[in-house]
Amino acid sequence: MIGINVYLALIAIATLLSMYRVFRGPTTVDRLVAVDIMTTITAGLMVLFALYYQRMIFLDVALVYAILAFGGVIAFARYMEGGL
Amino acid sequence: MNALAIIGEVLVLIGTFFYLLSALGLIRMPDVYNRMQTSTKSATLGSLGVMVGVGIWALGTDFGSAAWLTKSIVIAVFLLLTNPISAHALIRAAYKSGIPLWEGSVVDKYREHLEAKERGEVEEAPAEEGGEE
Amino acid sequence: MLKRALAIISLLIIGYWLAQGLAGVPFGEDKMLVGQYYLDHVKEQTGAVNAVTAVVVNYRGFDTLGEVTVLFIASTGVGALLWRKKKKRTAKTEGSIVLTTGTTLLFPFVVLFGAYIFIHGHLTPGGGFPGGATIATAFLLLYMAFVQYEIPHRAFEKTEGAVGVAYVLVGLIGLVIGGYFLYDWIWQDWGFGADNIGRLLSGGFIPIIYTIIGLKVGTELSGIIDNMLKEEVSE
Amino acid sequence: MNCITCIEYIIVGVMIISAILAVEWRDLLAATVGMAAVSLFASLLFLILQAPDVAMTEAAIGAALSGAIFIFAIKRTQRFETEEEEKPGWWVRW
Amino acid sequence: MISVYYFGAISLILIGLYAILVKKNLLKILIGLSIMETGVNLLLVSVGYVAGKSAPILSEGIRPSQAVDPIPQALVLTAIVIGVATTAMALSVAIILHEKYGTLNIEEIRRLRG
Repeated sequence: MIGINVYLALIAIATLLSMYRVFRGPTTVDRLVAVDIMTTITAGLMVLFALYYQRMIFLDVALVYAILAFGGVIAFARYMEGGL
Repeated sequence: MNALAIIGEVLVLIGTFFYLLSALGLIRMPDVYNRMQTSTKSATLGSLGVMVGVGIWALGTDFGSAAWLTKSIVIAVFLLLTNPISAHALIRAAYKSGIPLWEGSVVDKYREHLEAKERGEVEEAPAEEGGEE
Repeated sequence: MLKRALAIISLLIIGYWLAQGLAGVPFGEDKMLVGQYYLDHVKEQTGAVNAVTAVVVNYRGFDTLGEVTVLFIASTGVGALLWRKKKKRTAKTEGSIVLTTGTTLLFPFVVLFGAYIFIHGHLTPGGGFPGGATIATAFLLLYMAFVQYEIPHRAFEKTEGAVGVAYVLVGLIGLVIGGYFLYDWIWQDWGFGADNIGRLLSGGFIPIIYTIIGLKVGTELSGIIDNMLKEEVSE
Repeated sequence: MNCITCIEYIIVGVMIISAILAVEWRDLLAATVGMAAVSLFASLLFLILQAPDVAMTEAAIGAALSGAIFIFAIKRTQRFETEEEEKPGWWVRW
Repeated sequence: MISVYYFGAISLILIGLYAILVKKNLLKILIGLSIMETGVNLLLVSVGYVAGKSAPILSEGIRPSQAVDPIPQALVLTAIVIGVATTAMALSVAIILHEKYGTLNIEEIRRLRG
């Protein structure tokens, strides 16, 4: 359980880098891409939290993110291409 | 520290490294298509590594059970199914809403396809691909 | 500009007050009074493992009935505000083939996962509210992918009314048997599942109530999506 | 300093930044994206605060439904705040 | 020294209040209201946290003395779903206002009255 700090730090750096793209992105789609990547990274972070706190029930939250997070992205995309 | 835990840690390390690479591609690439191209693929691969790695790692600890591995594999399968769909829909929306390609791009196959379709040259274009009319 | 300055000054004052008030509530210390009672007695009084679920459904079930009523009123309000004589979907382009195939493939799994969430509400996190939101998201996916899709309105309205009546009916049965509204007669009188706490068949009427809440939330959020997406068409 | 504590500080900071951006962006679509990001980080904080029920509800609502109904409203009204006469602050590119 | 969770919750509340007070677009006001609601939920849950204890789900060998307070979580659980329903209702009011007046600026809507 020593190495988990390293992994959490790597994920935190990845989150900060994608937040930079959310801040700077010239168009809305850039920001949306960055938020989508942050969602994927967050699902991994939740799984690591489940291991850190040693509770299996935390995995359900990551499952919700894995299944549902693309619904919002698809809503955005269908609006952008004019098919809503 | 047994063998299962070591295998799991290595997989998680690979996964988080790919997360870092995807975020790096997100800030280094010049336009939205390249950003999507680099970041989505490596983030999906990284999540596969992290989920399966955590499942195997939990088997090697004292609190772990087989349910950890089952549930994390289910999460990995669903991420593998949903991430490409959202990436595809998003990048198609970006193209349709008129975001230009980077000026260094050399080829635009989708525009060629659309123009060929307008001229009626493409015969194998299926009818159910209704988004392009 | 003056308005913005005034707003920022008042925000600073409110923030200072909030910080001063919260300085008397120490973070991370044990402040439980009634919560400790609930945690100590949740297993033998309700049969559930998840204390949050027990508080929501069992100890404060009447409160949850009120919340469901608020949800019903909000859904009806959206329907009444956006009511037109002729309403239709006005989208022009169908989704691409990847999107339609993917959503058709994923839809049963998402509905199944929503059902899993609200049936296992007394064992794992979740319950009726997130389960219902998951089911509504499944219908949102179908709405996004297909231009002509509509929810089965008649079946949804019937389900919505039936589960609303069923909630009150469960409470009234408790009133007849045990003497107060929403009395948990399955656990208190029958003792059903007393020897397998922590497995699926336990927890008194918590799975029943949560199934009702999940169906209610799912149908009403789907109705909200349907009402907000359709527009008036002029002949 | 514990590593979880560092993660808490980073997440709270990023959440506040995305809330400010969501309020300041003139494109309402981008503002909705910022709101979804706030919901995402709030869900992570609920998980660290040992409230998996609340985290799951926030995930199920904030991931798809909350953004989707805002997009429906934007589609039926207008996308940009055109009437605002003041320029946005220098710290926001839009 | 105030805790980081209290700081984040108060910041979200103030940012949402700023949007409600200053912004003129109706949808932006509703976005501010949504952010403020998230802040209030975060504040309530962080009041119920006890350091070093685990989630109030008494499986996997967790004893009642090892769990955090379940009551604020039970309050917040229902408040989130109610919040999205009422937001949908407010958005439909905004849609009707835009159909009637052709604008979302609340000052112009106020001027057009009567």
